[in-house]
Amino acid sequence: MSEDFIEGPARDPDPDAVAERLAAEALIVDVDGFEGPLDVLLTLARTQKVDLRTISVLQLARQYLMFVEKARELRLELAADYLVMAAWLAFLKSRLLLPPDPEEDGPSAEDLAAHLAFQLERLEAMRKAAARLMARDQLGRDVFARGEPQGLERSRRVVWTATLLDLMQGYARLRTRDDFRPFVMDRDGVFTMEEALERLRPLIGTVAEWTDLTAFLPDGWNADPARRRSATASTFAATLELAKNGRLDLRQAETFGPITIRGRA
Amino acid sequence: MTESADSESLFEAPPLAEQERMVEAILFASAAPVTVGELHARLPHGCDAPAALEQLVKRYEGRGVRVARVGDAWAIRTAADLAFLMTRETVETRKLSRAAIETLAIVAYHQPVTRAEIEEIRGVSVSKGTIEQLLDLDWIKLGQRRQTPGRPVTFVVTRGFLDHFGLGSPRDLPGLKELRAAGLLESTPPPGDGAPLEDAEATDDMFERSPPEEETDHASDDTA
Amino acid sequence: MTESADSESLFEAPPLAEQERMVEAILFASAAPVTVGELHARLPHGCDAPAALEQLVKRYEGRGVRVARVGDAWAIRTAADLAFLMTRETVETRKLSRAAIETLAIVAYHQPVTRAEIEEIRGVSVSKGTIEQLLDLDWIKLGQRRQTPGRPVTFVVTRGFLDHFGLGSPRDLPGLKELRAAGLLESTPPPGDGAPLEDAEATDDMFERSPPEEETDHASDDTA
Repeated sequence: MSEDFIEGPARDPDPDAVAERLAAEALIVDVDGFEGPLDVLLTLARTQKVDLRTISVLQLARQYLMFVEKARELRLELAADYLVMAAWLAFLKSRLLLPPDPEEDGPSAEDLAAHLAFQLERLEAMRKAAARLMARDQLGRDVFARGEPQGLERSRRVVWTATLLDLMQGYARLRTRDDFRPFVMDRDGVFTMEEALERLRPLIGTVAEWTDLTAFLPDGWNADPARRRSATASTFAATLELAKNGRLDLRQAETFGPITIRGRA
Repeated sequence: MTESADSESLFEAPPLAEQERMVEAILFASAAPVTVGELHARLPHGCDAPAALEQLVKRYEGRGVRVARVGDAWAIRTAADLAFLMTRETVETRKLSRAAIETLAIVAYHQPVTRAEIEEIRGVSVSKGTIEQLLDLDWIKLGQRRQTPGRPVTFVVTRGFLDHFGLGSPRDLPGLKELRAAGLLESTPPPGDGAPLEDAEATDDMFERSPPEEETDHASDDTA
Repeated sequence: MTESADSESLFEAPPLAEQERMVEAILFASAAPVTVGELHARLPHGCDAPAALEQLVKRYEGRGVRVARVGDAWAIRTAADLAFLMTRETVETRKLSRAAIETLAIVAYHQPVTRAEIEEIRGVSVSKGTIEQLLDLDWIKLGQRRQTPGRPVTFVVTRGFLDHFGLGSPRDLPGLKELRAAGLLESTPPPGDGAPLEDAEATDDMFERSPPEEETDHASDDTA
């Protein structure tokens, strides 16, 4: 018989076994191309050339176990999940072959087989759907968007506002500030010490005789009492400063008496 | 140019033909689909974007470009039969791996779908790079979390996906109806959680050893 | 999809209506205006691009977009009257800064007034930006040059200023007496003297926040 020529254990005299064995060998060649056991099972299921709904899970289990066995013979490293699937299928196979044990809990072998068939059918369906999706007219390949989009310009416009009240308040604020100025600005009646110093410095060198301080008040500061008071005070302060510097001598004969000054040579 | 609330109520909406022109201008100016909401925001007050769109779609039927619906948005796209003229515009896209293509299809047909469900369907774990690539392409996005233990995130397809594959809505996915009718879009947990079926014997060996020709009839081969 | 050189000679050029569709799609998808030469290079053999363009231009007459000549090339452009749809203008209303309001007030009450005079009244230097802003707003303009050394420019308020503030003429500005009567000339800052503005203008208005006592510093500068 033909299967005698095939290496490895020949358990099944069924001519299908030859095809299975060949399929298993074919799978081994590109095992790296498979995405896991389910992918391998789906490929194996296709060799049954039937609607996936009517697939023989027992046959599938045999095919898969043969595939794993073949891989072992060739000392091919299979990922762990392939071996887990092999163990599970071996279990399923034995359950399917044995008469059901009424004592046993858990899902029946048929339920498990049905679910595996469903999984394969669903995976197959998704692969077909993916292929149909990719076959659609795709944007940038078959169908094109506007090449020179104009887009939406966003412009921001700022509107500045001010009311007449703002304006009035602003001006009022300025004028209010001006109202404070007289307190510090009314300098008409103030003769500063700096001014007095400036006035006395060039004069003092020429004063050889004792001279009354009031004689040194600037012109026009004598009439108005307020102005005279300011000028006198500042001139007196200036003479103290100059006396400190050794520029003049300062004398007052009696309390509230007239103050006289004389320059130092 | 923006109208104040007052002027909006003072002026009537432009005639529909004029609205159609406006929608036309807006769609032409944008490379990305424009939602009906965005259209209303840009059109003068009182415009009826859906009515204008309907007219515009008709106007462009059979033209070199067409007005395409993309989910809740609209875009102008070149007619697919003229793709051969567009070699210059063709964008060389990175070839998607089989894993990415399958994952995309699973998200599209099963959405919202969790990563665990994708893995259950494909029978292998989904690499992080695959999900990332699809997120990068703006073809899938995160949906709402599933209200199950662990509250896993779900994935759904985007408007960009619909736009890329020329789909008006996820309902327009090819073969969706057939897949649903066949029960292939249901999330069926593997057996084992619930109690075993009592009438397990009735379906005994339905896949077993029969010649392929006879296997098409599910009910007839109960004997073993 | 592209036709080989052989088939080009075997098949006749597509009908003009079809050529028009093709030109439409090419212009739409192209990232830059397309010349007639480029059109001929891309269209099937035997096409008449100028004729197809002419039909297309006519077809888009009065539409929301138009087929426009750009130099020696052609492109699809938004109709000029719909340009307003392409910009989204956001209008932001902001209150004029205190520096600007005070400067404006000084120009209004003292016009024609030089920059130096404004600075003297405000007690701080006037930033260039403030003057420019008021000029931009068309609320002040240059008056005649002052016939003094240096011939400094003067500023006066504009018609736009009067319109904005609802004044018939600059003489309609409330006088100091009215300001006082309105309670605006009290030494305490009037209500609504915006605190939020102050930080923004700290640099320009350094004296504004100082207590009155410290104003002696700048006031004394004015004497002599």
